[in-house]
Amino acid sequence: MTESPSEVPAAPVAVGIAERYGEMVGALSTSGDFATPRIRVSPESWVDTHRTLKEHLPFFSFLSAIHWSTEVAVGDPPEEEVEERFEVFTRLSDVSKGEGVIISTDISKDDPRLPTLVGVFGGANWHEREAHEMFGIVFDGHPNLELLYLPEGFEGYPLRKTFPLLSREVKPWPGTVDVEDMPSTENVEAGEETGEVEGE
Amino acid sequence: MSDQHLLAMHHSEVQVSVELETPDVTLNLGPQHPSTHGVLRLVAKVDGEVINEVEPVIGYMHRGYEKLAEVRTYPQIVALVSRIDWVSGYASEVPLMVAVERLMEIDPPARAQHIRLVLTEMARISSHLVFLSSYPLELGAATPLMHSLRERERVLDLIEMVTGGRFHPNFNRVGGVKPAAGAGSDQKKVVQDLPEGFSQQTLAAMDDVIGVCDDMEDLVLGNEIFVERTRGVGIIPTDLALEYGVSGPNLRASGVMFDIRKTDDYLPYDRFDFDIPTGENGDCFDRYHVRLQEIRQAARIIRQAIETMPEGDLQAKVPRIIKVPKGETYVRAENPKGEMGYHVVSEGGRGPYRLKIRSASFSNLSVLPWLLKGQLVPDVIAILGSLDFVLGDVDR
Amino acid sequence: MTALFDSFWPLLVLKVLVIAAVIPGVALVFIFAELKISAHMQSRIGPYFAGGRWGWAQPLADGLKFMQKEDLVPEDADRPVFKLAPMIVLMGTLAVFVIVPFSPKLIVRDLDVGVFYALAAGSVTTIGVLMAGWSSANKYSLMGGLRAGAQLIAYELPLILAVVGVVIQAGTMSMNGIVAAQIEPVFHLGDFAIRLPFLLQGQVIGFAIFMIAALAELNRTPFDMPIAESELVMGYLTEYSGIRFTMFFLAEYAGMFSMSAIAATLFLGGYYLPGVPAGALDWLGPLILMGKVTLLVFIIIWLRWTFPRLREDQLQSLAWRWLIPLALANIAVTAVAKVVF
Amino acid sequence: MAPKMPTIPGTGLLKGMWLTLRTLFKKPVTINYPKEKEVPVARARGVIALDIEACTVCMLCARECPDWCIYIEGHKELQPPSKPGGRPRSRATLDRFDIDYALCMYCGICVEVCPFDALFWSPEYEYSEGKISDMLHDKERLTEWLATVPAPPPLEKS
Repeated sequence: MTESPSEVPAAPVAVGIAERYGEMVGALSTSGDFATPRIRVSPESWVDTHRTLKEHLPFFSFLSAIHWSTEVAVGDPPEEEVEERFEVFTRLSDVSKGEGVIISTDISKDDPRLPTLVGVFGGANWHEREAHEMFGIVFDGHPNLELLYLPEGFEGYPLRKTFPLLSREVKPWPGTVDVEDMPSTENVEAGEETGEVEGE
Repeated sequence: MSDQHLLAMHHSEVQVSVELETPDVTLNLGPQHPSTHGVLRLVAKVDGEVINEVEPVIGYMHRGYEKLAEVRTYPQIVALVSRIDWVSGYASEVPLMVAVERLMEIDPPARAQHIRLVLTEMARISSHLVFLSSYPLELGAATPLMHSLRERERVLDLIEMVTGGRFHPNFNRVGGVKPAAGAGSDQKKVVQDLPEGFSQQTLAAMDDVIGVCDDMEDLVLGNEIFVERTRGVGIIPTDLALEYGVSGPNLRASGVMFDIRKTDDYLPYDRFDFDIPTGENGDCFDRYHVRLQEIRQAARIIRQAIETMPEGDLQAKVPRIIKVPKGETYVRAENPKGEMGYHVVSEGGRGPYRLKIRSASFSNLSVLPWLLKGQLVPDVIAILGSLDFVLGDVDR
Repeated sequence: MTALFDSFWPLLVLKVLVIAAVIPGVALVFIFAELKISAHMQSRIGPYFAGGRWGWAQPLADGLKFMQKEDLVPEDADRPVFKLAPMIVLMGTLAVFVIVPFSPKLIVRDLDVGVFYALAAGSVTTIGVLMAGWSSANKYSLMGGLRAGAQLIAYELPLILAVVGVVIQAGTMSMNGIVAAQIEPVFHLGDFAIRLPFLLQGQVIGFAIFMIAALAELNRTPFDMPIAESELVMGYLTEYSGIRFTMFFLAEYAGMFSMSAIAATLFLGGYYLPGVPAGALDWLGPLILMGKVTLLVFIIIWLRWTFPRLREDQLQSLAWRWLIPLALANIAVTAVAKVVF
Repeated sequence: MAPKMPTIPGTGLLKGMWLTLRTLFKKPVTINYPKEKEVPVARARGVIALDIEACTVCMLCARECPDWCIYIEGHKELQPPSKPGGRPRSRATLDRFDIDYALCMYCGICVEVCPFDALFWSPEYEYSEGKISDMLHDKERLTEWLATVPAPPPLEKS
């Protein structure tokens, strides 16, 4: 690493980490793309996985979720069609070598439930409350599954892909007026193809 | 008197008043309260001056950045994330850009990396100086505030000199730093490289920053009243810190020698010599001391980086319209407040499909209900301040 | 004319009027001094706007602003008590000036029990603070008021005990008498009479205890827990605004004045300065006393802008474990010395 | 890394007092603002200036703006041919160019993306208003700022 520290760490390192920890917990699959070790486990082994890995990776970084949905109200939809589901993921790491792994599991969209991690990592408390209010995921056994950020009585789950972003709905996009074709259109297209550097 | 003794004494005094069995009073600290740095609210059940139970209420500053990011392009998100932790805006931009670069498999040029590193460390200094200044204010001393903000101003001026913004630099671009911007009708677009005099002024400012660190040691750390107020107060045990995801200086004050700058490679920190200051007891005093030492180390890094600043481009070759290939990555950085990470899920668009922002203050603050139990009201303020959180970083 | 001033009542009224006019004026000067000194201790320039040069009119402008403000009383407040509290605080502070000798003649009443009166009258302010804290119907105010009460009990004792040493040494409780005792030559070097204030006659510890206790009485940093902005917002002052807040504010600085004046009289020789002929004291005395007071006020301001504040239990332990035993020891030593020499 | 602590009790207090006393006699660093002013650096992002001549109503800035705070309207106009006998050319004319500074987050993306260098940063900052609606600067106001755009700072030589 000394010659070119800017280099993105080679994927095999991340794959190795993922495989090592994945083996410990009997992961469904492991991957190390983009220097990010990830292991996928079943919802049933969710708590046990964390309990096992806590010995090696004691630092609880975060817990969050992704709503996978082909139909989206905000942003661009996924490239290919995806099965509608929630992916809950946490990240654990150690505090000596800096190794860390993302643990994820898929739960169904219609009955999003998962046992709570509060018994293993106390810090999961607030993260699970956040995931609960943002995605509507129920964490069974959570001591205090109330709203964290949102005001009382808030309806809907804001981070679900089907939840519209009102600030972008109530105001028309000011860039709609087309006086003439964007003179830069050709440049932009050409730039994209040739990889022209911006503004040099 | 040893710290354990002090602590034991402190707890025994707490014990005495609990035994009086008076009815609890609910005391609302915040959302508008001088010590909560914004809009944190603590609902405390107090018995006299002793806290029996405390429930932090957050969310007054929730701006929904994770949702907003889904409708924005990556360059637009950069302008957004510097508002998460506004005290060290620049530092929040870097890990996001590194994540995008990883997904696009772009290497920023060495000069851009160095500039990022220098500005990140300046953001660290400015953030820690705010802590050095505001923490004594929680304890009733107003003068350290102005002394330390005086030097912070110089650091902010330097950041502004390069980026044009003091708090929200928006200076990172995919593949490097901002290459050019408009500059008047005669000049048109000009390169946004380091302006003349930057290195020299930076070195001078670093001397002054070290100077104010010395002053703070005299004015605050060495002050017997300050020591009395902070020694043995608000101890975070190591295992609890890890379990709650307490990171950064708060974790190091508890004796864990862990610094993402040493283990990860989001910026070329391995080229520079610097130490990781750690504390022994994990109390408020250690948290103050660790941050003060970190400023010295940051100044040391900046000096080395300025002296070894490489030549070259500011930005790697990138397409004019940034589209990120499908993939997921998590990049974290050692921000002044702790571990700041972005989990970017790209589905091939101009913006992310999902952006999970892991902010340090959120986890650091989640340990509060445990930490504040049984403390006195003045200690609550001392502990709260020592965690060095920013509400924007908590709520995002 | 002379006859008029020799009679008791007109003279008393005149003196009271002078005090009522002069003391708040001096308090304004101290407020301005605090603004400027704090600013420069923090590398700031401080007020620079009101009144032109140096912003000298800033305290006046603040006062005028406060007077224009709406008189707010919280709905649940105990109205009569809430309204009475600032007056009691201000009155208690001003009442102390009755016994402060500015010169041998310039004193409202040279009471035989002058010291006793000063300490008693000064304590009345705490009653006002407690009233303010209780009647505001605010939890922060209540806690601030209670802290002030606890502080009073803890610090009134060392304050009184510190003074006892001086009283023993002077052999009188009259303020004029105490100053006179300090004018008395301690010993003679040839023809030259050495006159020393009590501070230099062995009351160093007494002076230190008196000043620490006075800071606690005045609720100044490092003992400002009853106000404690970062903890209790403004403590018992939280709900006060406008003219009532101004009264508290003036009382704070007038209190600094009175405490410093008492300390200067008891320990620093009052209106007397060695080398000044006795005849000149009538008109130089007030200036000399003000000089000493200014020095002490500067130290009080200086401490405030340097130190953080203690915790309530630490303050109590400082008072009971250190100051009171020390003050008692001081009395014992002074008494023994008085008998021996 | 244990901090160095004063050995004699009370010296910590005195050291602090010495520091504040020293500062008392030093020159303050703040200035008397409305009468004296600090000059912002040349790159400071104070206010956006518009060069109407250069603008071609391409809408790129309005589209890239993260806050949607730029409002542009325009129409096409036929220009007389540049050479006698040539074709009359059509040219886009700007009717409206408003920036709502109450919404603007001063990110500078519009200045960066403008392909015709019609937008510039000026370090001017004194344009606060009593009413939030007055924060909307129209194209005349934006053009006025053009005079305040400073020359870019020289770059560091190595």
